[in-house]
Amino acid sequence: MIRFEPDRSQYPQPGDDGKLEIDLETGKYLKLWHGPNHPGITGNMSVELTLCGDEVVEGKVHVGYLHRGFEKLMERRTFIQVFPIVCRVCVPEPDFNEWCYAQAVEELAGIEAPEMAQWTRTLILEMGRFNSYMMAMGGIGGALGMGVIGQWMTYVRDLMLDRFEEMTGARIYHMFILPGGVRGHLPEGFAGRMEEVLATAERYLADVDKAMFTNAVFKARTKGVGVIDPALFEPYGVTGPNARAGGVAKDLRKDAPYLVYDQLDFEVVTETASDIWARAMVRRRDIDVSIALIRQILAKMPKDGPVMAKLPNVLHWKIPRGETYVAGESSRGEYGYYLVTDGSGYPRRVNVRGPSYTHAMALLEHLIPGTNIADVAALMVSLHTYPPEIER
Amino acid sequence: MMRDLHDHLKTRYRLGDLAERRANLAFVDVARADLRALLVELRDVHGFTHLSLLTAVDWIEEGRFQLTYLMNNRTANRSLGLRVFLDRADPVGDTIHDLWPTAATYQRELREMFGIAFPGSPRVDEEFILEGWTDMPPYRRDFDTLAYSQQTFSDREGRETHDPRAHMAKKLNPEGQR
Amino acid sequence: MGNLRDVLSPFTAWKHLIETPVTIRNPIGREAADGYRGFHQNDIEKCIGCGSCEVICQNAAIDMVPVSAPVDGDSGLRPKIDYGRCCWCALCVDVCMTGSLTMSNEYTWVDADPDAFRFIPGVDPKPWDDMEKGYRREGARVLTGAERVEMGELPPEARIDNFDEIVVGYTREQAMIEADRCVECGLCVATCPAHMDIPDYIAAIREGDYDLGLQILYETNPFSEVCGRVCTHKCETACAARHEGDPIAIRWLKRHIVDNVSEDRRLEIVGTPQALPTGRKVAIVGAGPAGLTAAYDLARQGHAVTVYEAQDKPGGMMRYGIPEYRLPYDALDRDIAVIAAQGVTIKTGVRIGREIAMDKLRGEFDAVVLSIGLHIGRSTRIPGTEGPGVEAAIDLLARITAGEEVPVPERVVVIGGGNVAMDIARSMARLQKRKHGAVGVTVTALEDFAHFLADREEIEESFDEGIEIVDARGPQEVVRYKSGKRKGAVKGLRTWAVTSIFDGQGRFAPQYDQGDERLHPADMVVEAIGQAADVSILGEDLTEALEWTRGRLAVDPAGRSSEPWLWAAGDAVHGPDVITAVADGHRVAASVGAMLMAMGEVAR
Amino acid sequence: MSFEWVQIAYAALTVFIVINYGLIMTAVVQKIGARVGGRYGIPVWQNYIDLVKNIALRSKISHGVMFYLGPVFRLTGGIGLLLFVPTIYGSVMHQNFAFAGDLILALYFVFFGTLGMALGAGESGHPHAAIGVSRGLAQVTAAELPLALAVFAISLQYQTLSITEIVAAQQGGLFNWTLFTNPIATLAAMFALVGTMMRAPFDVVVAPQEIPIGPPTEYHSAYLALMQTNRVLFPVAKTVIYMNLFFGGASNWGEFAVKVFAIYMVSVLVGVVHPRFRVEQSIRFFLKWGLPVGILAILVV
Repeated sequence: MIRFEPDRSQYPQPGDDGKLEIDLETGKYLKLWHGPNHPGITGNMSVELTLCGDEVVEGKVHVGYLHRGFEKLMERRTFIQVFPIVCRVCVPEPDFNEWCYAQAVEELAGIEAPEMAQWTRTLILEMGRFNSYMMAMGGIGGALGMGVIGQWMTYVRDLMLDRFEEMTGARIYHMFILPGGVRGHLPEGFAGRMEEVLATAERYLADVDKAMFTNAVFKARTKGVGVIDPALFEPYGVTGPNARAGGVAKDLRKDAPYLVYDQLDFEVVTETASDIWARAMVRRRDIDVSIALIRQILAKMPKDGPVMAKLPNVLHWKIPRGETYVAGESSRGEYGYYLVTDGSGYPRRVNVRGPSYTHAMALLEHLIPGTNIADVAALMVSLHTYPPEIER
Repeated sequence: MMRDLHDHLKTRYRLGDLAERRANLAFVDVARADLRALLVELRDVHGFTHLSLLTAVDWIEEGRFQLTYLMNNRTANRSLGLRVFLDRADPVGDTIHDLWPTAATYQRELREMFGIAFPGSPRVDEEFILEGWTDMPPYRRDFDTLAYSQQTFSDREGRETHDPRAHMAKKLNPEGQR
Repeated sequence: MGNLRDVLSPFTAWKHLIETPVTIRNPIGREAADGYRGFHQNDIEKCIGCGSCEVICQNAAIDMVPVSAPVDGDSGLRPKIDYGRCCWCALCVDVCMTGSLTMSNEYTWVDADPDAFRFIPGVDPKPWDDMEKGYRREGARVLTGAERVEMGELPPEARIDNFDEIVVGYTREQAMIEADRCVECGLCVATCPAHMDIPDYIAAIREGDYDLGLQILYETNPFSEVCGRVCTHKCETACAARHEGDPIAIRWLKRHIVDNVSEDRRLEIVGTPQALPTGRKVAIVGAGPAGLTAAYDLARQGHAVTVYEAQDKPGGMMRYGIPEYRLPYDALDRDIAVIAAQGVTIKTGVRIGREIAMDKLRGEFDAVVLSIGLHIGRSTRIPGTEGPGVEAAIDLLARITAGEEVPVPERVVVIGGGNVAMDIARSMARLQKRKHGAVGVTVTALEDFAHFLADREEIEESFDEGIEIVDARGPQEVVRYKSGKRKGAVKGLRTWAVTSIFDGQGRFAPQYDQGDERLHPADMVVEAIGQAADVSILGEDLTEALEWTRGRLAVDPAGRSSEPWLWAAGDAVHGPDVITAVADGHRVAASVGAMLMAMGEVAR
Repeated sequence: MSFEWVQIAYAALTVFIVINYGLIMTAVVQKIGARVGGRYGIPVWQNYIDLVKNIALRSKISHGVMFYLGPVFRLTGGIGLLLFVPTIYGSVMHQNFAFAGDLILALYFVFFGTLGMALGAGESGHPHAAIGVSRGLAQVTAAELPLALAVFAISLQYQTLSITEIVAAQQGGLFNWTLFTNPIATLAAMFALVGTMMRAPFDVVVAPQEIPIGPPTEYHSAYLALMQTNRVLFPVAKTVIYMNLFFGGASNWGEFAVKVFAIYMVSVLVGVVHPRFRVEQSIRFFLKWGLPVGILAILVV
């Protein structure tokens, strides 16, 4: 059989300073910008690829296309005014921002959200996770040219967005988790309609299992491709499903339970191969966990009760000097807010720790060399990164 | 638990008081010279293998930057935030990209956004997020975003607002009498 | 055979071919969820233009623009929203003090003109104005406190047999919480007769800076001890917080500031006049709030001020009209002490018109301010009011203050529903409790409880103290014993039920249901239906010379009468409460000051 | 067969019918694919809108003559392929320019457009185009191999290089079709069909996720319109060959419409539900599965 192993000696070699010596004049290499406006990129970022044939020898990640200076903007807003902008740090899973920020503020201000709010928050986070995974599933199908998966998942995600809409009043930026609690109760008959969505989702996911995960071509494209050595996890700050795909059974929902996760039954999903397939599979199975969790939450949550703690007048709300870090397990890994207050009515510093910061920068740059250009998109999608978290 | 660790470490490192935020989160001041050794010990001996984040806080009134190294022990689920203070006039940090390669990204961002130098960190001087930025590092407290945007962009025409109190005083009590 | 399955399984996706597609063909017109955050609606009648929406908007998308003329408690401004900036977070809806601002669930709107997307909800008509669906805040607003911090009071049993001050005053913690509720809209400033800088001194409480607070108080009002206790607090009726909750306890917060600044410190902060003595002299007749305020202002301008007071002590109606349990005399004394420290001479026990004639004042002083108050009780003039056992409330109150013996029968009926009626009722109740061990006071008022003139707290506290209040009763006759040992003595008050008080034109013309007649047994009837000024002190010539309107001295807006040297201020010309009198005092002082200044210019 | 001038008019009519058929059929196929994804898909007349819009646009960008000629070559390939193959068997009007050796010419035309495209796109200087071309040529070559072998097999079988004669030989009943007389050759050819229709799993050449959109990256306005025309024409023309060679040809437009659609749908059936192979995976696939079947087909004959 003909082998397609590249001849590594043809590749650029590291110079004395450790940098690759790439001389474009030789005609041996080709620069290719992958993004920022590109169907194969996960959001607005770009990877500057250097190709040798269709093999990538170097990839440099460029971000900044979405930079709105959120962290700085937050410093200019009162504690309540920050609330509407945090969700915009991450489009597909905005609720994590809302929760992390609200929780951090509550910790520093010494407020505790009521129980009803805690359950509702957990529900929202799981719904958000579900949505985020839907995009990831669709994305991995799409990155490999299987648009049908993306269309199905978009539909299912849309159904969940309908639930978000009736619950929070908005589809994407829900702005429902306020510091102090949540904005309201679930609408009448919400659980029933949610069950319909979950049932539809399960039907479509079964189809995904048959069409994508039981698919010779998909397997050929994903198994053994884009492997991350588990030894790289900690140096490169790999968390969440990306680490779980490499056998690391770490999940903050389980390990450091926040909200009401300690009252819920679920298993931490892991795979071992640490390749694109494993990462897709971890997410696929985590959707099932999310679905089960949503059902559990709706069954167990209190039927009524206050949803907001008593807040000081938010128009001149001051929080004593302090700092805290609140993190949770988002669909992509550890998502956290580092909040520093100085006793004034404005945050001194807010730092958003998005999992994409490590996954899409240092890790991706480390993984890209040696891959086929056709696999770059799949590799990126499998890392499930959202650029706004990087540049904030 | 965090307190035990603090007691254990403070015999050999110059540490400040432990500021406990939660049972599994505490912050402590560290002398810059001790940082690297402490990080290595935390990582290799005490299981703090995960660098959750590295960021800076500008205490402009105190004339210093705070670098926060948030170290996490994934097994015990404990986080320790190390605070290192740098002189704001000449902020130079110590690179730890050889301990955590991903730190290079953080350091690049800090260089760009706060103007903190990290000699030896890979590609630290390359533009990270900002392109063609000539103003002061924008995440410093003295960078005024509002002033910047007013210089850079024009306000929408025809916007005018009224303060209720002043408006009523003008309308109801035009002479300004008490 | 796993491989074969991997090849065949994907084709199962084709089963979706026969399913109905799920996409929406035309998204325009899709109805959003019931609670969707779409374009804003504003109930323009409910909105008070407080601007809280503008303050909380993190995008600066809201401008407050004039829509109607400002009135008390409504700035006349309405929010105009720039949808180029709006992020639909609905914080403006959540913070809205009246609940007038809501959101419809309309979110699709196409227009080529960008300026179309900047409009005043509720004023510029839009198709969604009357939509029922859309984002509504769940329950009451939670972003600003809705409930007033309860004020500590002596319990009824502890206060009923004495004249101790009932209101305890806020602690610092309580005051902080109460001050925190203020949204600093400033609607109250226009309503306050003295235009006190209410939001500013409340902010000073939040900052814990009582010195600053006191300084702000003195800029507009030298009677903060008094107003902190007995002000009619019109500001609280204009307070934005009252629409969906309790108004801010502005009066108590004012008192909290003075409570926290010692008398000595107060003198330090207020200081003494910084202006050089002008050599001009002003006489003020009547040491009530208007007169003393004018004295304070004029003294600080460097003029020599002499205040003449007929009673033994200064304070006027504040001292002789308001019972001690509401306003302790030492509190009043502290306010007056600061005024006196400005170099104001207060001559008490000097009745103008008797000891000194007005003409003499005119000769000795550059200007004279008449602030004599309303010290003569009006009578209902119903049959039976002439004779013993019928008293004027204002007289009784003054006599109680002066320490004179007043008749304290077991059963007293008060005619009137205002605060004075409550004051005398409650004072009599205290005296009865002391003397007889039991309270026997009935208050009969023309108004029903829904339109009562007295403050709500007064009514509630009266009830707590065992006073009977019967509303909507029109007094018809003071019934006296026709025979027997007590012949001629008061037997009771006969009243009819009131069906309406005003006629179609809003004139006072009570209508009664004569079938509903009651006799309220009483040994004494007290009339508390209003007061009049004693203008006899002016002397005949002056009275002739001055212009009058409807029995009141005619003055221009600045308080100047038709005689260029004479000003009038206070209840006698503007009625009816301390803060109005203070405002009047300021106004007159400004006018007098301007005149004196002009005189100085001429002299030079 | 003699040449007559009227044939040109007839041929033009054929091209016209086929283009319209292609415009509608590809839209219908799009809608079918959309249905699998749960969508309604585009309106059937969408292709016309796109075409008219692009024709109306003009460009000021110049990449050189070869760049402009690229779409022309491409369209020439499509039209040529169509015109030298009998579209409707037995029809004088739509016999086109079929001749005795047209099978070989047809195979040439299958490549012609791709090569032309390669030249034109290469000139655009866009890296996406360059990579697309190199990958495209590699993949198409591998994908066409089974077809070539299958064609050898049936030309051996029918002892002719004339498509008309091959169609004629299949007349007289369903079981006279090559599909049944030589199923192995048909299978080999179908590999090529699926491999060259620019559908998953063999569409990595134009995969938007990697190098949008491959060779045509820089094409726009009227050039794009030309390419779009070819994009509806070429698959139909290619399918006509398959129809003629393996599925008994068509004796009227109705039969043509049904058969072309059915054959075309084979690639759609696979394409909609699969991700795409990498280039080297595709090549490996054809070498592993297509080539042996093709060789087997020849051996069997």
